[in-house]
Parts: sequence; structure tokens; C-alpha cells
Amino acid sequence: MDQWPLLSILIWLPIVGAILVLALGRDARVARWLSLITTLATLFASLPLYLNYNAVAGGMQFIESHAWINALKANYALGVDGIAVALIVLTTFTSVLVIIGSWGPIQKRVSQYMAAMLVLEGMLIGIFAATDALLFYVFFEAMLIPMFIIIGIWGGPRRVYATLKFFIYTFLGSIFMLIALIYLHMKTGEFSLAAFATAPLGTTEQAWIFFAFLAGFAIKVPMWPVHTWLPDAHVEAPTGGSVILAAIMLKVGGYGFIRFSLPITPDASQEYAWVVIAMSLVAVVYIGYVALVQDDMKKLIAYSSVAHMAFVTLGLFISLALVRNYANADAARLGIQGAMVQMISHGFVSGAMFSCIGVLYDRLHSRMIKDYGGVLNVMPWFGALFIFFSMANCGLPGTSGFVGEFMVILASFQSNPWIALIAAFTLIIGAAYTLWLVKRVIFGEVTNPKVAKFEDLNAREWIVLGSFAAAVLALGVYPKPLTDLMDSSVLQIVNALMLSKA
Amino acid sequence: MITLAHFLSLGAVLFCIAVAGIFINRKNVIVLLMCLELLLLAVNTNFVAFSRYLGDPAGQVFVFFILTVAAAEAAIGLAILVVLFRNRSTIDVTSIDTLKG
Amino acid sequence: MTFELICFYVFASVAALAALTVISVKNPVVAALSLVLTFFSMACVWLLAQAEFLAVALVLVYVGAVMVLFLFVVMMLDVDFSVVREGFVRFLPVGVLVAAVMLAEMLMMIGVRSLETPVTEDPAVLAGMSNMEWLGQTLFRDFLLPFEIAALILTVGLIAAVTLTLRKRTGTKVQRPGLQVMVKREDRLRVIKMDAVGKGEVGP
Amino acid sequence: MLDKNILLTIVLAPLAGALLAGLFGKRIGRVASHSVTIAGVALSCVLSCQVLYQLVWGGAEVFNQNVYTWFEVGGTSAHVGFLIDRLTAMMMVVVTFVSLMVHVYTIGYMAEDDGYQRFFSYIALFTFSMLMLVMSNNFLQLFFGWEAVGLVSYLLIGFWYKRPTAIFANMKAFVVNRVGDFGFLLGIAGVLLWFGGSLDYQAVFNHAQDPSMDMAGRTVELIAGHPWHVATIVCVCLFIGAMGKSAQVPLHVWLPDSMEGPTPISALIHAATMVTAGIFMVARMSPLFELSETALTFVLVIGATTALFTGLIGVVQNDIKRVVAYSTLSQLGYMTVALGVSAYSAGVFHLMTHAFFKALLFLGAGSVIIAMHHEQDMRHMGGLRKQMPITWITMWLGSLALAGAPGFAGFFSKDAIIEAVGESHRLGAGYAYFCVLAGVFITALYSFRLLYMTFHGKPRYVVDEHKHGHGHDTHDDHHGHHEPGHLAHAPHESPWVVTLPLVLLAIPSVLIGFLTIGPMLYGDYFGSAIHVAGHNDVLGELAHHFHGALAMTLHGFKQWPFWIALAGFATATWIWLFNPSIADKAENALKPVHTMLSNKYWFDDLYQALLARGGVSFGRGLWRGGDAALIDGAINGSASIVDQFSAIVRRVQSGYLYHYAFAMILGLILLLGGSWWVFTRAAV
Repeated sequence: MDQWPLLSILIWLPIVGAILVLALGRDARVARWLSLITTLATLFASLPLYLNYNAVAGGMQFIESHAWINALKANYALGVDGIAVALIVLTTFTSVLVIIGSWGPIQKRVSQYMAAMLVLEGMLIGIFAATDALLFYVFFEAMLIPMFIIIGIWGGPRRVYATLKFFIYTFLGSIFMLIALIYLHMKTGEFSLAAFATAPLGTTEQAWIFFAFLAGFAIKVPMWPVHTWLPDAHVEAPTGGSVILAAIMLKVGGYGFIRFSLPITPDASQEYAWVVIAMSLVAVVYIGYVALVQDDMKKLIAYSSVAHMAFVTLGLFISLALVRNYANADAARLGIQGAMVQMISHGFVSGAMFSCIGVLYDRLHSRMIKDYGGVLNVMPWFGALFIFFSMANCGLPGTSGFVGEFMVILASFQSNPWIALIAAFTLIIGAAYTLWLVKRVIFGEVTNPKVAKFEDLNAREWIVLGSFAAAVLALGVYPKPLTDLMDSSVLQIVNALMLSKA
Repeated sequence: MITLAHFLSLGAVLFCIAVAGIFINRKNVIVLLMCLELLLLAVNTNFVAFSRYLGDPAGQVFVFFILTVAAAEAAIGLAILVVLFRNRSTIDVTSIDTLKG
Repeated sequence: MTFELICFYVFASVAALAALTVISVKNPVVAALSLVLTFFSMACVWLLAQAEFLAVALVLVYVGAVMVLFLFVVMMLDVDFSVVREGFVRFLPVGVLVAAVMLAEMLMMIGVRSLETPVTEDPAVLAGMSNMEWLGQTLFRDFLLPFEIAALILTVGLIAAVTLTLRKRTGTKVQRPGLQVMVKREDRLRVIKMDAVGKGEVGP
Repeated sequence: MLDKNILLTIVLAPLAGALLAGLFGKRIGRVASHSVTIAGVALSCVLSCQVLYQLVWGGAEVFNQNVYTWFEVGGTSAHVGFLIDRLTAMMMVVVTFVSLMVHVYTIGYMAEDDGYQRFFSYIALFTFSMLMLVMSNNFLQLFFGWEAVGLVSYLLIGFWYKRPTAIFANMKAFVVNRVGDFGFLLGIAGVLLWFGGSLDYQAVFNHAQDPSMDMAGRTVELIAGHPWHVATIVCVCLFIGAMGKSAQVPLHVWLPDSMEGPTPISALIHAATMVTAGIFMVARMSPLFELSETALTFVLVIGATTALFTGLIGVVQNDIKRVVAYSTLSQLGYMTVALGVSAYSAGVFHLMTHAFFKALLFLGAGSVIIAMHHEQDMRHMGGLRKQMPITWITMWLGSLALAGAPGFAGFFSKDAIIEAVGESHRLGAGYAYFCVLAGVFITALYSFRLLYMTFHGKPRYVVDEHKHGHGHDTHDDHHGHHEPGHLAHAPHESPWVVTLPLVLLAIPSVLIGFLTIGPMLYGDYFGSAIHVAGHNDVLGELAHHFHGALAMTLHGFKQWPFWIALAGFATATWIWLFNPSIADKAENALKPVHTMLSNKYWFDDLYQALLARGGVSFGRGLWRGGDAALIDGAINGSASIVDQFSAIVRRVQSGYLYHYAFAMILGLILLLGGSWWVFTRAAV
């Protein structure tokens, strides 16, 4: 397997598939099947990545490097560590389900939609596999284009506002990141992330670079207070777009923090960790309350995404404080692992929740909570799955939603119990907004006559929701394979954090 | 003795005449095109003069290229003019304002 | 005042006057002819600057080709020139003012540096070549690629001009010999089976 | 030596039943569904008894082993594993036995319900979760079981999901429990941080008891300048979890509402097992709680308050299930009080006896409800003893046990708690002693009030035979009475699947205390499972006065609690059996008190107004004010500033070519002028 450029295959296979779909997909059925085959092939191609990755050794594996832009010393350099492997498999897995999920709902310009999804998949894998900053940046920006198209063409009535907001918001952040990258390039003369990580940087330099990265990634995550693009984008996006957006695109922000902020500016990250931690804690409480009062299901889940992703940033930056101020490397590993598990888990859970809402939306063409009620009466299996995913959303043990939150709360308690106290507030408020949603949508008498005519899940929806449920349950019951996969990579990050660069 | 200034002044005079022509003939595309040719001629004169006085053949080569482009431009410009006239029966440029925002 | 200088002034003033005529006359045919005069005079001025090849090229290309094209178009199109000359008087002061200010500025600029520029020998003569050879050496050695590109641009311009004016005529009838030859019996004749007797319907 | 496979079978058998009934219930039908779940739970029950036997008489060692590793990160690892000692074994038997009884009972109770299979699936799932909780050997699995039983409780309270009250109650239950879990999780985090960096019970307890660590004296300054004992912080946090699950004041509000669920689960979950998880947890954590006097005082005061004040509410309730529910709250308070005075064994002992008689009472109440066609208001009952003798007798036995009649199970456990409180010198013990003694009176009062109103006196319902067949074929949640107190059929005794569990539960309700008090309370039954520091050992003190169960029974007649209970019995008899009008007079005379009790001390209203409505308006404020106005205002504002600026600048872009040309020429003029100016200056 080492002979094969596996990562390149993973990146370019969907893109080649997209071109084929565009070229041959005049018939919608051909487009759908071709996309499904492509994503399945990508999924199977990503399995050797997981199976052959040597988790004990850790570090970057499956390395590829070719000269790209000689004048800038930028390389087409790919490589993955345990963290990236996990995220890539998440991407390939979710993409298959998104294609299946879009089978019926998308009837307009099918081949273009499918092609956009496939390109998006390739770009996302590229982001997680790139070890060259410029290559990363190219994928990072290019990813916006298919998403922009997906929301802009297949979106809801206010899609133009939403896409513009989404695009400008995220683009603004990444411009700052680009400036930081250019500065680092001037310092080191190359674009390799490894070189960036070892380059000596003064405290002032680090602070500037740190905030530039923060601008780029915080918007992507998104952290409070730059989260307002997310609810709008989700509300207008088609179901598949929402799933990809929540399940994978948000992870790019967290991944960026791990790949860029922590290794490149460890000292500034430590100095300003309190900023990120404070933002995360505000998000947990503030966003929890905001989610409570939403009338639109998608908005509610979008806000809950923000609150959940706050645990990712909390876990990452609490571990800095743990390493530097308490010399508690064990707890720091717990924090970063927790953040990572939370990312993967949130990928499954939010993807599933948005798919559920998509199932409802396909039947009633409304996202408003008040239009529903008593869905359990007519769709018992769907109701059961919805309740299951809701429980995962409020972090019930035995589902994946619990693992990450648990680890992050344990880790943050070791740094400061008060932080853990505020973070643990999510237990209450998360349960409140999620269960209130369940109560109003799933339980009760059927009040809307249209709801009474609903049919339970069809085979296609079963596949999507069933796969998500299996993943959520498996990760919740036995997270060890995931944590083992990432353990040595996390250890390397923690070890790197201990060294000052100034 | 002819100095560089003579040539440049002549170029300047022609240039300004052409500019004035553009101003006062703002509706007549044909004369506008002629003024453009005049502008290019003025510029070419400068090129020739400088080439002569700096001893650099590149200036004259550029004149050569400009002549080429100017000829092509005149041909296409007149072609557009013909099409325009055929479609709208006028060559009044002020009435061509479809692209006005 | 040398002979050359006198010649220069003569050619220059002719060129300037002809240019003024171009922009001011009512009749575009006169304007085009004045433009020819301008070009010709300028070619003479270029000759004074020992740019023989370009001077000849200017006459050939412009006077010979481009201006004829202009005349062609002007005469071919039935333009009502009284309409397009509206606003002539209105914009005259602005145009003159702008031109005058610009001319003044340009002349001042020229005066700053170039009045004292020493006159040098003709570089072509210094190199021991004719002007055409001197130019040709540069053109085909240093500027070969731009030259080719320029040729390409000209071709594109040519094709573009033709395409733009090309008009698909409707209503014309043409023979298509290929189709005529390929025709088969079935295309022309259809044999229909029908009952020998109609359903009692009798034609009028 | 205990076999791991047997333990796994105990846990997984109910899960398998639950999955079969839940996923394939519609396909395999009703009988198969209840058969598989009952088989699973019965298997668990038998094996649990065998485990108990092995531990008590078979000389088996305490089993402490991990099944698999959940995650392992650095030095922190979390496992799924079992710790089986006598405490666990007792809980396993209680849980599986009561669960089995409830399963059997359900066949009769839910016979007409559409959600029959679903219900069996849920209660089997509950059994699995509860077993995971009690058999855990670490905090993580404990928390898993803790939340899983909460989930099943949520699903079961909302079992009749069309009723608005049910789905309100289940959400309330879950969220209030989450408040407790919030503390519990922080407590676990505290354990991990301060007690040796492990989540395993054994490691944590060893660390806590290690004299060289001095965990009792260790402090931390969470607020600068205020050193707090870490043991106190951890124990209070853990106990907040117990307060949620075991419904202690002020987190008790969910339990009465949870009676919206079907009666079998009220018996199983909200009386016998799940709500006692908090008690079990504190007993399990006794090595930690022993470190902190402050935390135990907190436990004691909370427990005492719950014991008395929730009992008082029970006196004014008219819904038969709610009376039992408030009595459950009160009894949970008793158990907590026992924990608070370090009499953990007494708490657990009461837990066990209570599980039997309270399950009995609930199932009996359920039997009555079946007979009354889902009428639950006691004001429309009365005189049922003739129609349903088995229910009547078993309910009497259960009530006697509850009220603490000497010789019955409840007597031993409750008396032990009261004596232990009297013996204790802990801060707050005086208040607690008053509460538990007063509680005895109240307990007797509401217990016998329930019996008299239900089974004695004249019938206060009307049988409308002509309405025959009306509303009978619809299933349970449509048990619509057109008017309260009007029945379609005359009440009659329930089928054997209902009465059999009553009888089977009545036996331990009477006997279990007498049989087990010796070893459990004063012997060394619990061994090392419960740790009590020497100076806290009130039960050890009492053991000196203990001369066998029979002696204790006889001695009981001479004690205060007996006479107090008798007074309560007498009062109840006098009022509700002979002079029912007095009740109304008393109600009028004590109007403010009655209002206060009927409104449950306004806890619900307070929470509803402050937390629920307050939270919603707070959230709306944040959304409208924060997100929409402030953040999006800034963003859209900056966008509109650009917009307005562009609108002005846009006018320059007229679209007319000659305007642009003019602008170019103007620019050229400026450029020329500017450069001329620069050059002339440079030349000078």
C-alpha cells in the first residue's frame, strides 16, 4: 500500500468523479448512481488509511511531496497523523450518507449538485491531508466555492443573504490567516508546516500571528461572537449542505487550531488562552439560552452546534493552560483527546440531526417547530431515532455525544473547577433545549392534519439515519479505537506545547 | 538644428488636437476613430524621436507594433461601426448606453 | 536656421493644420482626406528623424490601407451627419480649454529637460548600417516573439472584422447538390395500402 | 470465585430482551415480547440470587474486574467493569426481583395498551441500566447507568406521549435530574483530580483511606483566601447528583409529576429502584463521605427536610398514586437521613425493605386503578375491600410495613434509622431527630388515610351499567371518564398476573426485616463494602443494645416511634373511617396550611416562573439583543455603511464612455502638472 499515493487518490478521486458526473449526468439517475459509486469508492479507499496507519508510531504517515510552486518553495505535500485520519474517515463516511440523503430531495440540476458535493469532499480531504501551509490555504478557500454554490442554488428563500454572509464572514477570517502565513513564509522561506512549527518567533510576533489564526479559525468553528453566519447558512442550506457544513466544515476550524495555532504560536496561545476559554464558556451558556428560544428547528440545531463546538476550543486551550501552568500533561492529553472526540462525535450527531430535520422537511416543507407535533404517532421509527439522536445531542452516556464532553469537563476541572462548572452547565441547558424540541415535535397529539398523513422512513432514509445511529452508538459504547488512533499524535502535540519558541 | 524638443512639441501639439477632437466630436464615431489614429500618431512620433536620440532601436520597433495594433483596431472599430449602423441606423455613441448602470 | 529646421517647421505646421481640419470640418470625407495629409506630413517629419522605414510604412499602411478603409466606410454608410455634429459648439470651449491646458503642461514638461538634449549622430549610421537593417536586426532578433504575436493579433483582427460584418442572409435559396444526389425513392414516394372500397363516402 | 460470564449474562439478558421486544416487537407479537423480556429478567434474577448466595454462604471473594477499556488517554483510563460485593449483590437481587414482579404485573396492567411491546422493552432496558449502575466498579460506568436509568425514566414517564401532562412531566424529570447530574459530574471530576487520578472505586477508596495522604485535611482555595476541604467539595457535588436522582428537596419536584407514567413503572422506577440509586451511590461512596463532616451534615439536613415536609404534602393529596409518591419522597428522606448520620447500612437496609413494600403499594394502587377503570381520585373510591380482597389485604400489609408496625419490615429499618439519628452527635442531628419522629406520625396518617378512603367506608362511585361498552375498547390512555366517579362496570378483583406479584411482594414486605436485620445492620454483612469511621459509628453503638430481631420487636412496643405511629393511626381512623366530615372542617380551619400544602410549598410555581419562563425570556433577550441586535447589527451595519458609501461613489460611474474619457484626461492633466511641479523643484 505504501506504493500508492493514497492521499492523492482520496483527494482527487471525488473530483474526477465530479467531472464525470458533470459530463455524463444529464440523466439524473446516472448522476446519482455515479456520485454514490464515487463516494463509496472514496470511503473504501479511506479504509486502508485507517487500517494501515501505525497509531503506535504516530507522526505523519502516507507522506507525499512534490514540488509545486518553486519560486515560493511551496510543495504539494501531503501526510496524515491520527487526528487527520479520523477526520478524513469522518468525511468519507458522511459524504456517502449525504449523497444517499440527497437522492430524493434534490430534483433540480442533480448532476451539478452532486458534482459540487463531490468537489467539496475532495477539498475537505485535502484540507485534512495537507502538510504545506499554502496547499492547506488553497483547499481551505476552495472549499467555500462548492458550499457557496450548494447554498446559493439549492437553498431556501433567503439564500442570497445567507450565502453572502457565509462567504464574506469566512473569507474575512481567512484573509487574516493568509497574512500570517505570508509573514511566516518570509521568516522561514518555505511553506512547510513543520518548518513553521520549529521557526523561532518572538512574543509579539506570536501574538499577531495567533490573533490572525484565531480570526481565521474562530469564524470557521464558529466561536461566539462570530457565530451568526452559521444559523443563517444552515437555515437556507439544503439538507445535504447542512449535514456537510455541520458535520465536517466546522471541524476545519478546530483542526486548524490543532495544526496551526498550537504548534506555531504556543507561547501566544498560552498567553491568550483565557480569551479563547472565555469565548468558549460564554458560548456554552449564552448559545444554550439562545438555542432554547428558537422557533426554527434548523436554527436550534445550528445554535446547539455552536455550543458543542465550544467544547472543542475549550478542550484545546484548556490543555495549554494545563501543560504550561500545571505541568499536567496527562490532563492536557485528555483535553485535546476530548476536543477531538467531540469533533468526530459532533460530526455524527449534528449530521444525524440535520438529516432528521431534512426527513421532516421533505414531508411538510417547513422547519418551524409549531407546524409539527405528535410525529411519533405517525412515524414511530423516525421518532425513536430522533429521540436517540436528541439524547446524543444532550450528551447521554452510551452515545458519542457524552465522550468528548466528559473528557473536556474532566480536563478543565483539573485546571480550574470553576471553568468546569460553567462548562458542565451544558448538561442542563443542552437537555432543556433538545428535549423541549423533542416534546414539541415528536410527542403530543397530531395537531396539523398534514402531519397525520406522514409516512415513516423509506429505505433511503433508513440507511442514512441507521448508519448515523450505528456510528453514534459505537463511538459511545467503545471509544477506545478512536482515542488509540489519535493518542500518539496528541502526545506529540502536547510534547511540542511544552517547549517555548520565544 | 532640430532638437528632441521639436519632435516632442510636435507630438504634444498633435496629441492635444486629437484630445480636443474627441471632445468636440463626441457623437461622431468616425471622427472619434480618426482622432484615435491621431493620438497614436502623436505617441509614435515621440517614440521615433526618443529612439533617434537615445540610439535605441527598441523605440522604433514599438512604433512598428503600435502601427500593427492601430491598423487592427481601426479595422475592428470600423467593422463594429458598420454593424452598429446596420442595427441602429445611427452612429451616435451617446445612444449606446445599454451597459449604463 | 538650417534647411532641415525649415523643412521641419513646414511639415509640422502642415500636419498640425491638417489635424485641426480633421477635427473641425463638417464633412467626414474631407476629414478623412485631411487625416491622410496629416499622416503624410508626419511621415516626412519622421524622415527628418532618419526613421526611413517607419516613414514609408506609415504611408503604405495608413495612407494606402487604413485611410482608404475609412473613406470606404464613410462613403458607404448613409449617415446623417447633421445629427452627429450636435453639441459641436457646446463642447468646443471645454475641448479647447482642456487641450490648451494640456499642451501648456506638456510643453513645460518638454522644456524642463529636453531643450538641451545634445544632438547625436544617427545610431544606424554609427552602427554602420542602414536604418532598415538596423531596425530589422532588432526586430527579428530581440523581438521575434512579439513580432509573431503582433502578426497573430493582426490576423485575429482581420477575422474579427470579417466576422463582425458577416451577415446571414435569410430568404436566399441555394441548391445542395450533395443532398440532391443522395435522395432515395422512399423520400419522394410513399405507397399506401388502402381498402379498395371506401366506407361509402363519395367525393363531391 | 464469581464467574465473569455469569455477571455478563445477568447484565445482558435483560438488554437482549429489551432489544428483541423493542426492535422486533411488532413482528413477534405481544406474547413473544413479554416472554423474551420476562425470560431475560428472570434469568438475571435467578443468577443474581445465586451470586448473592455465593457471596454470603459460598465464601466467594469480592469480584472486581474490568470487562473492557472504554478509553485510555495518558494516565487517565476509563473502563467498563464489575465490582460485586455484598452491597452490590443485595441491590442486584432487589432490582431484578422487583423488576420481575413488575414485568409479570404488566401483562395484566397494560393488556389493553397499544404500546405493550414498547413498554416491555423499556422496563427490560431499565433493568439493564440499573444493573449497570449498581454493578459498576468505577465512576464512569456509574454515571452511564445513572443517565441511562434517567433516559428510560424519561421514556416511561412520557410513555403516553399524547398526554400533554405526561410529556411535560418527562421533560421536567429529565431536566431536573440533569441539574443533579451537573453536580454529580463535577463530583466525578473532583474525584479524578484529588483522589489519585483514577476513576476506579478501589483506587479512589484506597487513596481516600491512605493516612499518608490525609485526604480529610486536604484543602483547596477555589476562591482565594477561603480554603475548602476537597472531600467536602467532592462529596457535596456527588450528593447533588443523589439529590436529583433520589428526589431530595429542592430537586424533588419531578417525582410527583412522574406519576404520569403507567403505574408499573411508578413501582419499579419511581419507588423501588431508580430513585434509590442516590442512596446506593452515597453508601457506595461511604469512604469518601466519611472524610467530610460538613458534607454529611448537609446530607442530614437535606434528608430530614425531605422526610418531614414532603410527607406533609402527602396528607392533602387525593390522587392515590400521588399519595404513594409523596410517601416515597418522605421515605427517601429517611434513607438520606440515615446516610447523614453515617448509618449507611441502615439507609441501605431501609432501601431494601422500602423497595418491597413500596413496590407493593404502587402495584396495589395500580390494581385499584385497573378496577376503577383508570380513575385515580380517592374521593371517588371507597369500600373496595369487598370487591378486591387480595389487593386490600396486601395493601394493608404494605401500609403496616410503611408505617412501621413492629415486626413488619419497615419497622426494623425505620426504627434503626430513628435510633441512629438519636444516637448521633452530628450538627443538625437534633433537627433531624425531630423531623424523623414527626415523620412517623405523618406516615401513619397518610398511609391509613389512603387505605380508609380507598377500601373502607361507603362506595363514592356510581356504576352506570347502561354505558356498557363505551370507551372500553379504546386503549388505556383514552380512559376518558365523561364524569369523574362514574364507572362503566362494577369494580372487581384484578387477574392473577396482577395479584400474584402483590402476594409475592407482600411476603418480603412482612418478613424481610425480621430475617435480615441482624446480619445486615449489626453483623458484618456489608464487610468492607461500607466504610464507617470509628467515631461516626452510631450503628456500632446501637449494636450493643441489639439482642435479636424478636427482642427488638418486643422492645419496639415500648418505644416512642411506636406510640407516635399509633397516634397517627388513631387519628387517621378517627377522621377518615368514622368522621369524614372532620377532614373538611380541618381543611377550612387550617386554610393557609392546606393551601400551602396543596401548592407543594410553591416550589413548582417558583421554578416554573424563575427557571423555565425566566430562562426562556433570558434566552430571547440574548437572541434578540445579543445575536440579532448587537452582533448581526454590527455586521450588517458595517455592510450597510459600505453600501451607502458605494451608493455615493457609484454616481461617478455614470456608464457614459465620454465621462470616463474625460476623467482620464483630467487625470492626465493633473499628473502632468504634478510631475512638472516635482521636476522643477528637483531641478532647482
